[in-house]
Amino acid sequence: MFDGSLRANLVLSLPALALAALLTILTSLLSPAFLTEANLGNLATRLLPLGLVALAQAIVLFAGRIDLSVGTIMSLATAIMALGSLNLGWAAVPLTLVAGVACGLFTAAGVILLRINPLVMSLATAAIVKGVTLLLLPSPGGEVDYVFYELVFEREALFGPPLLICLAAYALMFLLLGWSRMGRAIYAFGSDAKAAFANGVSGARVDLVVYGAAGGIAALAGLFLSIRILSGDPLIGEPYTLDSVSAAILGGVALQGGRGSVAGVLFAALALVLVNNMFNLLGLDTNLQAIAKGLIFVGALVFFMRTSKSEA
Amino acid sequence: MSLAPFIAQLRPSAASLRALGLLVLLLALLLVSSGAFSGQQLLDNARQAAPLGIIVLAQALILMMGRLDLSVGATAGLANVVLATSFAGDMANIGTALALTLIFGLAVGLANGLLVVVLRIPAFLATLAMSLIIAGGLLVFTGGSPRGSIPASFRVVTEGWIAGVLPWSVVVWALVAGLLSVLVHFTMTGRRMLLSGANMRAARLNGIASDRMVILAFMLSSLLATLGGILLSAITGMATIGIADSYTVDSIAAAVIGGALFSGGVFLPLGAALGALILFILQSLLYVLSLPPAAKFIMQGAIIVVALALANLKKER
Amino acid sequence: AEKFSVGYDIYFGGNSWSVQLYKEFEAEAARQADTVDVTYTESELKVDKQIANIEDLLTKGVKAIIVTPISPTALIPTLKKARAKGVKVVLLASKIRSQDYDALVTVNDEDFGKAGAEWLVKALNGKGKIIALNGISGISASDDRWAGAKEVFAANPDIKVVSAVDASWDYAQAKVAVSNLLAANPEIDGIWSQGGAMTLGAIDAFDAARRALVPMTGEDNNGYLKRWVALKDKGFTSVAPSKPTWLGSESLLVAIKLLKGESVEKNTIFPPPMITDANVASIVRTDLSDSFWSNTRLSDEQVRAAFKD
Amino acid sequence: MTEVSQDKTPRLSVSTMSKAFGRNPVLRGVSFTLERGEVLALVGENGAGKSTLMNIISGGLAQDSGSMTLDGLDYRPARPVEAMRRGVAIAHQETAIMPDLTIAENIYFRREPRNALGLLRQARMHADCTALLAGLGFALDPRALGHSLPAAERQLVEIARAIERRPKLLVLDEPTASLSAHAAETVLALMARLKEQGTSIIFISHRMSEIMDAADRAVVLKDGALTLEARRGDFDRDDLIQAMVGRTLTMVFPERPAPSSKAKPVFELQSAGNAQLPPMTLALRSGEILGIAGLEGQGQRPLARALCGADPFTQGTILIDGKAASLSSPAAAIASGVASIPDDRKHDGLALSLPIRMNMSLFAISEKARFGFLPLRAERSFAQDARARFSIRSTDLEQPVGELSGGNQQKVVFARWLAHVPKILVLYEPTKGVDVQSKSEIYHLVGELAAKGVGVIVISSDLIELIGLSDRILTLYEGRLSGEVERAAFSEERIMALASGPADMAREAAHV
Ligand SMILES: Nc1ncnc2c1ncn2[C@@H]1O[C@H](COP(=O)(O)OP(=O)(O)OP(=O)(O)O)[C@@H](O)[C@H]1O
Ligand SMILES: Nc1ncnc2c1ncn2[C@@H]1O[C@H](COP(=O)(O)OP(=O)(O)OP(=O)(O)O)[C@@H](O)[C@H]1O
Ligand SMILES: [Mg+2]
Ligand SMILES: [Mg+2]
Repeated sequence: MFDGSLRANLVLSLPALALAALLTILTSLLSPAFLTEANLGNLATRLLPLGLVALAQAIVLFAGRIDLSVGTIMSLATAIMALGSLNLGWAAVPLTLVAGVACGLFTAAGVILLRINPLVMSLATAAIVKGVTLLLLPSPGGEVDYVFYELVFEREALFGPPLLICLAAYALMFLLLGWSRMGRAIYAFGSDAKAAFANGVSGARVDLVVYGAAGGIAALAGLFLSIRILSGDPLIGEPYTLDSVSAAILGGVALQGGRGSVAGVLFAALALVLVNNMFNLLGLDTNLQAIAKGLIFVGALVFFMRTSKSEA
Repeated sequence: MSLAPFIAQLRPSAASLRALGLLVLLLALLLVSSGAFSGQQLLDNARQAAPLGIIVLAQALILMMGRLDLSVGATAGLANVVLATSFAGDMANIGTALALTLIFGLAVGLANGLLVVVLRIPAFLATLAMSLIIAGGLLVFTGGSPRGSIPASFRVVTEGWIAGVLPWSVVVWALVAGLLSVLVHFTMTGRRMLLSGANMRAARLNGIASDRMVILAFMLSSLLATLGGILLSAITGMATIGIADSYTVDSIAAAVIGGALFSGGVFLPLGAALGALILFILQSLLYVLSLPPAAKFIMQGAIIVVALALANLKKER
Repeated sequence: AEKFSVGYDIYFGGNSWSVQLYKEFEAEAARQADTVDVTYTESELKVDKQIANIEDLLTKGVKAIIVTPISPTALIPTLKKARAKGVKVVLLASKIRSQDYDALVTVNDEDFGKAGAEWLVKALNGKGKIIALNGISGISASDDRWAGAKEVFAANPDIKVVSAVDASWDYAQAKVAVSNLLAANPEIDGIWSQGGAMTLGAIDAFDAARRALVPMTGEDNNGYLKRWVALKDKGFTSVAPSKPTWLGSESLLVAIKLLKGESVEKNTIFPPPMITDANVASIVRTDLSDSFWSNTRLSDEQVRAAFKD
Repeated sequence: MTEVSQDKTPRLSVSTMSKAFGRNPVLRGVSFTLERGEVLALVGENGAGKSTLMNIISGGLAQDSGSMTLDGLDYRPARPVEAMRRGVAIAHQETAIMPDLTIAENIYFRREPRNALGLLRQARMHADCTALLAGLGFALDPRALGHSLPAAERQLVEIARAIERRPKLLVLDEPTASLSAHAAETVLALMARLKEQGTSIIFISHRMSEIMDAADRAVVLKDGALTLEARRGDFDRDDLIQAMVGRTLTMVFPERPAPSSKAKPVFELQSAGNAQLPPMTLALRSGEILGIAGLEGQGQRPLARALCGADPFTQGTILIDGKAASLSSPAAAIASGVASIPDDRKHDGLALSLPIRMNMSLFAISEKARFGFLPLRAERSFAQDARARFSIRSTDLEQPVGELSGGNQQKVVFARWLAHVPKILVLYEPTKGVDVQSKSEIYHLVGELAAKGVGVIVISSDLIELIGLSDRILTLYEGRLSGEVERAAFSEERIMALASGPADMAREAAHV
């Protein structure tokens, strides 16, 4: 079933799996509150936005690109939901997702048509999206229909809607990236863009697909965030940009592209959520938490760089 | 004796000329919108842009090496806290204060260099991790509220004008740019850095101590970021956590507006200076026009897109 | 007697005001060590981290939560859940847009903005061109203070706001902004500022432009008060409304009352204490750090420890 | 009726094809035709425009003017995929192997077998690949990842992929450049088989013997213009060279006196080795050119890397001029007087984004630098001389070296050492992808250096080159020296036998 390069990529996700498992075991041993249904439900709820935005980032990274605008796209999504959900009802959902995809396509257009370095182009998109969001919603507010909340977050259970949505998104991407020609083209392009072009891959199409998908998924993450806070917030998404990169790297995705699997990213996002929960439940010093996260990040870097292909 | 080779090294590049065009356009806008804008005011703007300008030089140097330094903002912020703490408001401490601040800066650069060279972590991530470590360290060390202050007499570095016509900080900025130019274009060390940046493996095989060159570049970068932080401190007179965080992204934007390439091999101090001024004047323009911050972000993004699109379209032809 | 388990979320640890707010709480908790047992979490100004922290405090089983909401709306569902479990919710220094809390302890940011604006209008005899220096759009303290001030200025049509800029409560940004605005405007008669550091930036910008100082509003941080006192002889006039950090201490006292079942005002909204030209000299502490905020219940020793002087 | 007319239309006809990069014309009105089942050899110096022409034919580049027909129909592929759809496949000179995909995934890329749901069938694909490779006679593991492959294997994958597409027209751009003689023969045999099946082939090589063997038709380009088109039998080796360089090249290899056997050894290895290299003993005399031959992957790379200090010797003794020396790093090797030319110029030799000037002047400026400052005037004049001396084709000295053709890039690497005459010169595949004219220039330079007393070690898979250049040839087999032949006894058969390991050596002994 797992054959070819897929197998090699899955191997890269094992360290993140191990880390997530270790944190789970450690916290459940030290805190009786950990394994309660309510806490597990909370964890699933927190995993949803982080997991989705990390997935968005991972897809872009597979193609050897990076998207530093995912966080501001999340903020934009919360703004659109907060302004639109009461008047437009369900129509606000597709509107939000379309806006996210459009942001991604804007980045791709700059990369393709104007040949701007993808990192810089995504920074430019981030600035513009942030500006637009602040125009729409200068300060936190608006209102998201409670109906959405009831649907997604009301039930506090491990296997509630948040976890199922997150797993479904990952499963779908796992299938598309591992078993479709487009997925193979994305990996090939990230692995060596020139070689992929010579073999008939259209770089423009890859950019459109990965940035468009990332924009859409980031908007989805923002959408759930807005439901969770029942409002919009023009700055709420920003910290997620860095977190999405951290989760992807921790999950074994190579910055140079072409390597890693979404499975690793899911485990890594879970591990990041668990670290915070562990510190709070065990009542550990909050300063230590920042240091622990830093150490995990640097540790992952060192670990993956040792096994990395590039020498220089 | 022909001077041609020397002049050739210093010829302003097309990128710098484009940046100059953009700057003139912004200045014209500023003039029209504020009704009054003198050369004096331009110099005054340059005076205040000097910290960013020097940090952009740091970024441009690392971009020349084909890498990225995401810790320049954090490093400048570190300099701000260390300087204020060790000055403790007393000019008598100037020796220790400056020495300590520079040592911290060099240590950051050394650590960056070692992470990149020894542990082979991509510079992008190594310096990102470094900036997180600095931010965490400062919070732990200061408990959120740094103490100390910069004595007023030190603040002449950024407040003072030579004979009332030339600000000190502009002189410092120009001097740093000039020295870097000489380093890169006229010295063996600079050439070795350039070659190491362009192809580390080839440089090593040709007997260049390229690991050392990369470390040196990161140390220079952090040193410049520290210098930027010192100038910034002289402007503010006090310590603030995260004061220079926005400088990281701004330095990248300014450097690429000024013609720096991600693929490395290019060093344009003039372009870098113009890039810094463009961002600064843009900000001024927004203040004067009383535009909301939303406009600032949109214009910043748009300027980056336009500047790079112009550069790339030129290249096509 | 059994101690109450209480959770406190440090909303931010990155500036001296937020640190002092937390230290006031901590000092009060030490005084009440026989009554309460506190668990701390830290949100780093991230809304969803704050939500997660509160959820974790609930999981831990605290009986009361004291929180400074980072967003006026984001916490509502979570706080609703907390109250449904019988946990007391005390909001400290910041409001939410619903009634899902048991007590609010704060100084109204609109009142803060208003107080400064009213003083400025009076100082200018109801006529003049001014600059407004705000914090960060999107952060409620900044938006609310400006909303309060705007109301006052709107009621005085002869006051013209030449420009309202976001300077992030930052000295350097304020200085750059004011420098530019001075260059573009031959006449500026007053500065309304919602932060002391920004007022310092404005003062230095006036100095650099060799323009005479105009009336400016400030804030009660010691560094600003020192400067104000120094400039007073030269005719500088100012006012410092305050959002006192002792709100931190007050919030714990209110929480304890709630836990003991005593009756408590739902909204304890203090008027902003004002420092004026008349009393500034007696309030400034030249022997203490610039970072320190004047309206405090901390002892000098505690202040020195907090700011490591 | 249609059948007959189809048979008569040429497979490919190219007419008045022109292309310029910037102001630099690379192709000038090139026209030729290619029939079905025919092998066309495309010959020309480095930078003559061969790869550019092939890139146009395979959809990687667009021409400025000119037209093509394929089987009589208009043909102007806008992208590589379009060319593939029309039945044109290319094995690039710069192999286009995706490093993170397996060999099978590379070969079947975008042609993967799929199930009813449109999902890829990975296991099936790897099985198909095993069969395909066996049929082609390539010993490759379909599950190996691209980045683990040495150059020769990448080349084979590139060829296999092109053939798997069952093209009507197959373009092979220097397919044999990095192959051992044995593997090259496999490829030539494959070409013969494909030709039988009606495939038309365009074949580019700088090896004259291969061209003379394989070509049904030869087309020669010089500076982007066609200088010869001839059918088999109507041209010989000299005609090709004449058309390529504009004159007959009588002396490809330098005429050199045999080095005195009394000359002192300048360089000795005594049981020197490291983890990848068993201990080895050899001696090189001053002024001697020592060839090292071997099949692909017999320790050439570890030996070359040890000699240049990149993966240093960890045991044994190294003597230079009779004194113990250390080659513990590239810098130490250079300081001890050992110069090396790497085989992989793009990765190990050049800073591609920097100008030719900076790439050439590395040692020249080190010698002339004063107080750490660059001697800019000396640098410029050195670079000008070196460019003229090697006739390097470029717009000017400031052109980024990455824009030069491969052969010209190699000359830039060589030019660097003009400024710094070493004691020992180590050449590893010095003329890979280099045209005859430049080859001849490089060989003469090597000869001159040897005449000055430099000891030269040439590690090469090109036997003709070794035989023409060396005074003595050693053979490598599994990392050990397996034989030694003096100039008087040179013959391809003998060297091949020694290089093929013990079994063949025994057979060889029996024959004698
Ligand atoms: N994309 C490009 N931009 C600029 N110049 C180019 C480009 N591609 C090729 N050239 C130039 O065109 C000329 C022809 O190159 P080409 O690769 O076709 O030569 P070639 O005949 O294949 O040489 P070789 O034998 O070395 O492979 C060279 O001078 C090269 O520098
Ligand atoms: N976009 C480009 N810009 C500049 N130069 C290019 C570009 N694309 C290719 N080149 C250079 O032009 C030349 C032609 O490319 P090609 O792939 O045909 O190589 P080649 O000359 O045949 O190379 P070689 O002989 O190394 O093996 C190469 O040297 C290549 O590096
Ligand atoms: Mg070629
Ligand atoms: Mg070539």
